[in-house]
Amino acid sequence: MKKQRTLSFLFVALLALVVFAACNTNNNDNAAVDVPDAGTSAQDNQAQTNDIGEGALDTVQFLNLALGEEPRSIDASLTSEAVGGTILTNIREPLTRIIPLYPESGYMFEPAGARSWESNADGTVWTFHLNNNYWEDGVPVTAHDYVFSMRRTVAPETGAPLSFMLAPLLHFDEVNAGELPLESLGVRAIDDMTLEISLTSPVPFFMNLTTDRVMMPQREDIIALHGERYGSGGEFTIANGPFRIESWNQQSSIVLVRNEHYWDSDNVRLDTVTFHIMTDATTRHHAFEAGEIDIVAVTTRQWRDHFYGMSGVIPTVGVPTQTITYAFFNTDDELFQNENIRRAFMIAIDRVELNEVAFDGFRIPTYGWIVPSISVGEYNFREHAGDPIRELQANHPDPRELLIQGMQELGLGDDPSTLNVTFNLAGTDEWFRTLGEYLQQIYSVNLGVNMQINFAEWGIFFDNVQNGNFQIGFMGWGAFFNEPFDVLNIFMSETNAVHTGWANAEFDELINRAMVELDEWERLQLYIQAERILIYDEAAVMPLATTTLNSFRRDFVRGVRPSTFGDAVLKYHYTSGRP
Amino acid sequence: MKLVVYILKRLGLMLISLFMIVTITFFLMRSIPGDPLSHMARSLPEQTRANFMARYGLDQPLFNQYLIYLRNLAQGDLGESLAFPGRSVTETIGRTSPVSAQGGGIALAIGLVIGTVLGIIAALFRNRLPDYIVMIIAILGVTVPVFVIAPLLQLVFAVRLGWLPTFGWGTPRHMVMPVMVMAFLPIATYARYMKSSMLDTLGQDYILTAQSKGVSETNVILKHALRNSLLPAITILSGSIVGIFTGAFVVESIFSIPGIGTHFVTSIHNNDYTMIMGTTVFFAVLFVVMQFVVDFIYVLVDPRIKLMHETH
Amino acid sequence: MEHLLNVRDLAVSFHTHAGEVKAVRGINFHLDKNETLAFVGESGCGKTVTAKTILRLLKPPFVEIGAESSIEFQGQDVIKMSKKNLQKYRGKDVSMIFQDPMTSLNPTMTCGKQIMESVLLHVTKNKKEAYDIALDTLKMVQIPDPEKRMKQYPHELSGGMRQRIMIAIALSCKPSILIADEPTTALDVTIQAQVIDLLRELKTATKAAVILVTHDLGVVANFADRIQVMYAGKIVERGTAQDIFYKSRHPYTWALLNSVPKLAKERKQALYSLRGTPPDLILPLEHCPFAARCQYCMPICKEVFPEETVIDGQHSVHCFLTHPNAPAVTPLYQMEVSS
Amino acid sequence: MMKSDIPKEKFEIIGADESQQELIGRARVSYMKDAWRRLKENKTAMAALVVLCFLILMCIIGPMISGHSFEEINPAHRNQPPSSEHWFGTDRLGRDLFTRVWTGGRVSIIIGVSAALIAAVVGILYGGICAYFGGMVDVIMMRILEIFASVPSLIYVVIFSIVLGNANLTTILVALCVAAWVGPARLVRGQMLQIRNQEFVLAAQALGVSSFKIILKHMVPNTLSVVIVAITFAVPGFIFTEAFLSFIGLGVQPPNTSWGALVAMAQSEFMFFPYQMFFPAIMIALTMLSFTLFGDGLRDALDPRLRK
Repeated sequence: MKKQRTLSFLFVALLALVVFAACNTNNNDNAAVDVPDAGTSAQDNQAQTNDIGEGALDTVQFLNLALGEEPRSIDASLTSEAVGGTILTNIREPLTRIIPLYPESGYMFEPAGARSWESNADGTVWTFHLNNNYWEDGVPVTAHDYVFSMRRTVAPETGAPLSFMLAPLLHFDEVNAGELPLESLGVRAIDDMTLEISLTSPVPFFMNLTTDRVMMPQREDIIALHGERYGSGGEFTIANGPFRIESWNQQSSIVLVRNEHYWDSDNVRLDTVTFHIMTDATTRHHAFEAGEIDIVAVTTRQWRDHFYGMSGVIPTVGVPTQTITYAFFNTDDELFQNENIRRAFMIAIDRVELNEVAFDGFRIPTYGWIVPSISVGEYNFREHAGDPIRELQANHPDPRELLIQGMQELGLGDDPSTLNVTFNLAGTDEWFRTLGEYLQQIYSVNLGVNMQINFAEWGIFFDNVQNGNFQIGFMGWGAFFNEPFDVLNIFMSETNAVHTGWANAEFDELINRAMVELDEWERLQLYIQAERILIYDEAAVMPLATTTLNSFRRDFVRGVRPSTFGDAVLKYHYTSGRP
Repeated sequence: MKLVVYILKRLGLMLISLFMIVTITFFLMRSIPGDPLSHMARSLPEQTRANFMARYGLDQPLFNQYLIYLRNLAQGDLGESLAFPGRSVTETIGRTSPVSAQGGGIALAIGLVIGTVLGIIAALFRNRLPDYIVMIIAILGVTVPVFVIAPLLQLVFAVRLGWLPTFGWGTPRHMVMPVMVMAFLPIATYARYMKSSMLDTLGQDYILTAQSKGVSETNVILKHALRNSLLPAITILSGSIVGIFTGAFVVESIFSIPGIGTHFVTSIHNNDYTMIMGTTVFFAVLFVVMQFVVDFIYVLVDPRIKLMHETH
Repeated sequence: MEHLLNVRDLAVSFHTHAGEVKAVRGINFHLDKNETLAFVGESGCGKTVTAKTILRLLKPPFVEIGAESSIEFQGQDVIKMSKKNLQKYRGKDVSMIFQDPMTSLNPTMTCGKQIMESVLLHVTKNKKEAYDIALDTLKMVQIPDPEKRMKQYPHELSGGMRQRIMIAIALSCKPSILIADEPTTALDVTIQAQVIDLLRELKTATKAAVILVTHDLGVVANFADRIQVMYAGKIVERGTAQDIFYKSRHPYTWALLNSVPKLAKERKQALYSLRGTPPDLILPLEHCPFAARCQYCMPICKEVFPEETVIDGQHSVHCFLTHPNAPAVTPLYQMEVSS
Repeated sequence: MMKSDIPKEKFEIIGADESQQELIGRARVSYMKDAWRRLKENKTAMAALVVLCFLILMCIIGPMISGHSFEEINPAHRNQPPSSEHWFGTDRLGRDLFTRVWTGGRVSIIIGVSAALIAAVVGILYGGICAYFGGMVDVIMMRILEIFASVPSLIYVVIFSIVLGNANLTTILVALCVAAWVGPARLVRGQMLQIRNQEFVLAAQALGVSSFKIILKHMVPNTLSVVIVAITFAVPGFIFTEAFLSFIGLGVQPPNTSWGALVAMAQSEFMFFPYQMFFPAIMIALTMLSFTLFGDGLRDALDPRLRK
């Protein structure tokens, strides 16, 4: 009898794994992020929240924020997840920081690690004049720190996941493959305070790279001191940004305090920032309502409507992010090698209904691969490129007809019900199950195929995708910086980043030309043609919706500048009128 | 002398069990499809994968990995977390298990006391109103899902009334809600268990003797019945202790408590083999040790058992 | 002169699912100081229930004591006694020895403590004094090496010794009445004799009145002053030991006496055994309950329960054979004595 | 004194009346009949039984009488509270919850009962062999049992579910029972150890009955009462474990569903749509409550010591 008791109370204990299920918005940039958006247009939101205007500063300046998961590491070379980036951008100073312009739209590169910078005529050699900034232990930051950091990221034995972002640098390929010594990489310190970066060819979006973690300085002696433990805890790293890590108790909280040695320290108003690690979304919402955290990212429409009207709370909803939620086909599969079948599957979904039902109305239905927040220079891409999928839907009102045409081309008869299709989803929690059940029903009704949904943990899903045993996959993909190249180059023949197995010479040629085209309008037209091939003609991938930023903050939190590509640094935040 | 032999025999058996558990879990763990590197973004440069494998010895043949693991385990080194590079599993468990033990311990103690009292009440008022009320409480405590109770408590006590903090750990105020939720389980377990054990004891002849000696009703319960009915309850103590730890998973995650539960959940989510292995070994050691401690207490408390060992 | 214990119309019944079992159906008896009264009868005749009711050990609602029953002890009616007084009465005025020493002692409490518990309740609050009293009582019950026994647990002692502990517990507060419910039944024969001799010694030494409940006439023989034979919840015959053993007038008593094997008999003779089983106490049994098994049964016996006829002094019997109209009968048992 | 007016003939001796001697007041009741009667008497156990029958009945006819298919998605009526059209309201995809609760109920109860039975059968055999042979066999088998018992079955359940891949009914049952047989095994072993030393088993051995037959014919029936009670307590355990499995996505796969899956779906917004979680959670609680109370009643009925 007593063993039965152990079993019966174990099942309550078994509820243990509830936490990472529905509510965890593990916001690493390529797992689908269910960040809802609002009916209101993003623009009017933007204006209403950028009140950088002065308010009476509170005597004690502190902020309580929440992180959905604990950063795995804050080693600038080894970490690739967003949460790690949030911490790094506050304790480390990249060459420049990107800030949204106010009140007009667009962005500006603000001096950070570098005081000023200039490039040669064809933009292949850039020179940066450093600010006299200091590490938290008083040691001055020199150009050597930047050189060492980039060399370490590119060095083959480091195995840095984001090393490809430094691809434009001179001799990157040879050094990364180990064929050339590190010194031959296109970066060198002319003297302590000047850094020179040389590129293999001019890169229109180079300045975006200078804001990223791959171009943050690192201290060789500190890395040597901590060895393998470097970046695994507060005491195993060193800061030279606006804040430094006071304490990091695992799975609980990370406390940052003002870094006195920071060059711009007197502009930094916050004394302490505490990141509370809270994996349960409901708890985060409760904590915000109870005033224990000052900003909260909202995960469902109900919570957004709940906070929207609340007094003393400022919404920032519906801001489109740089991440597209999409499905992708395995073009080596005997069914999906045919573009008409792929196009039929692409247009068979009503993206507005999908957004309402499966994404809780929290995203922006998207009819092209490039998300609405991306532009080429000052030309917003979507506005000029139109919607290829809508056009396709207009030309082929009945997707089943396209499907049958494709089947006949493959000699598979003309009865869709003979087709067995599996749709792989990258998660097992109830958010994915809702999506799966919706897709299953829609495709059975609209195309008459019998659809199977395969739910698997992210690890297992990714394994299947990489080995090509899948028919349709589902993922999210985020751009690192505001340039279509960043999300189009992944479809070029030699970089099989999305494992569609799709390759198209004309597409490759268009992208290669765009890479070196400095004139924005021309570059825009090249990208438009490339997207048309990818989506309208070939339907290699099936864009569905763009995720949005939805967060609320207490009205006493000031100096906030929410933006898609803006820096998440808390340098300019301050509180005024905290109760 | 006999007792020393008894202890040695038990230790021997414990080691064998532990060895088997480690072996089974090790090979079970490796059979889980999916690879731990999947959390890395985009396509992984070949070099990164190689480095990672080498660092954790995953590139070696499975059996060698097993031998290495055993050798490290013998020295108390449970390896390094895959998901959090640079963090030693042993150190993490060392730091987080006290937190879970603290919260869980208090919850177990409260649950034990309240459960026992409820069990006695249910036994004394058998088939009458108090009995039913206690039984309903005991069962509800187990049926209503924890992930419903916890947020509700948060909503009422933290958000609406603001008496308690919504999350976190450290001050006693932080402990109130998590302990309340975690105590439900032992309350239910011990209420039902104590009821049947108490009924059993009250039917014994020596209770009649006590009454015939003029011992008051309450003293008969406290002095005679309680002790004899508590004894069997000790035997399920070890199960309850492990139950508390596993029970903490949900509560710790919801209230963001840096206990072993939260770590375990994250490790399963991230396919973090070494952390899962480490936690499993920790639970196995805990359970086997608790089993031995409980048996030992039982021998101390129940005079009948001790004699039997000496006469064997 | 005032009786020590006076029991009037005691009726006790059990409420079971199958109906009301009337275990004791209205019995009257008394007990004087320093007197030993024995209740004899087969199991299920209500003798143990009577004994337990004297100490009110059976709990309502499961058990119901008849409204008009009364048990008078020193002017107080035990049945109406308050809980507090009951606790003072039990163990102090009246104490009890139970049948099975194996299960009647608390397994997880030392014997010493179990004795001292009564002493601390009724005699003295001082622990040291209580210890000495307990030790003396142990000496009184002739337990070898009493100091060691004080610290030992029941399971470390033999059956006989455990019964001595029970006796020590019962006598530790010098009760005026000691009830012994089948004290020897669970023991093997050799130990039985020792315990009976011990009880006999102690009852004379402590001058306590004793109620002995047993089904074994051999035990009662030279122990009890008065004997009451019970059958189916009623007292069918009572009298001094002499009356019952030598001048019994009730066929059931004869059968009981006959069932005790005699050494004097020649070997060849078959042992006598009374056929049948005592009636189920759930039945109304308005008539003489023994009628069905009585060799001398007469029609009247099946209609009405015989009144009590006093033979002489304390000897009385409920049987129609004493009725003038009844035919003279040579008692089964008496033949043995005369031949 | 005696009434002398009783007629003389009333006094002829007619001797003992054989037929009356063995008069038994209560009809001798067989152990099972007596247990059944005591169970019938126990009001709570009976109420629990009635509730259980009602639930099982509804699981069978529920989906038919609701007029909606449990899979049919219609985005128009999403998240509607209980109404005349949808008695239990609708879920995030606009499906009728009344139908889904009862369809899900079938799965949960089937899993609960069959898992409990499997665990019990394995437990009986394992425990029986352990108790009967004793000695080294017992020691080794107990060590194996201890292994399964000492690691929280949570880990085994989760790992097995993942390893076995996409769950269908059999994989879920395997995952549930992988560590669940430990309970009944230990229970049966304890029970049988007591029985083994009793005379009737020794007698059977003396008569040369084969050990396997002894286990099945003698020892198992005697432990049956304890095992039956254990089963009734285990069923709710399994229903909840399945609920948990579906919660982490390893349980029942769409399109079919279970109570656990329904509760899981409703969990994230139960603050705003409590009814979506209320009905399946109530069903789970009701089933568990009635199984446990019925189990309690059964234990009292079958327990020889409590026989009056």
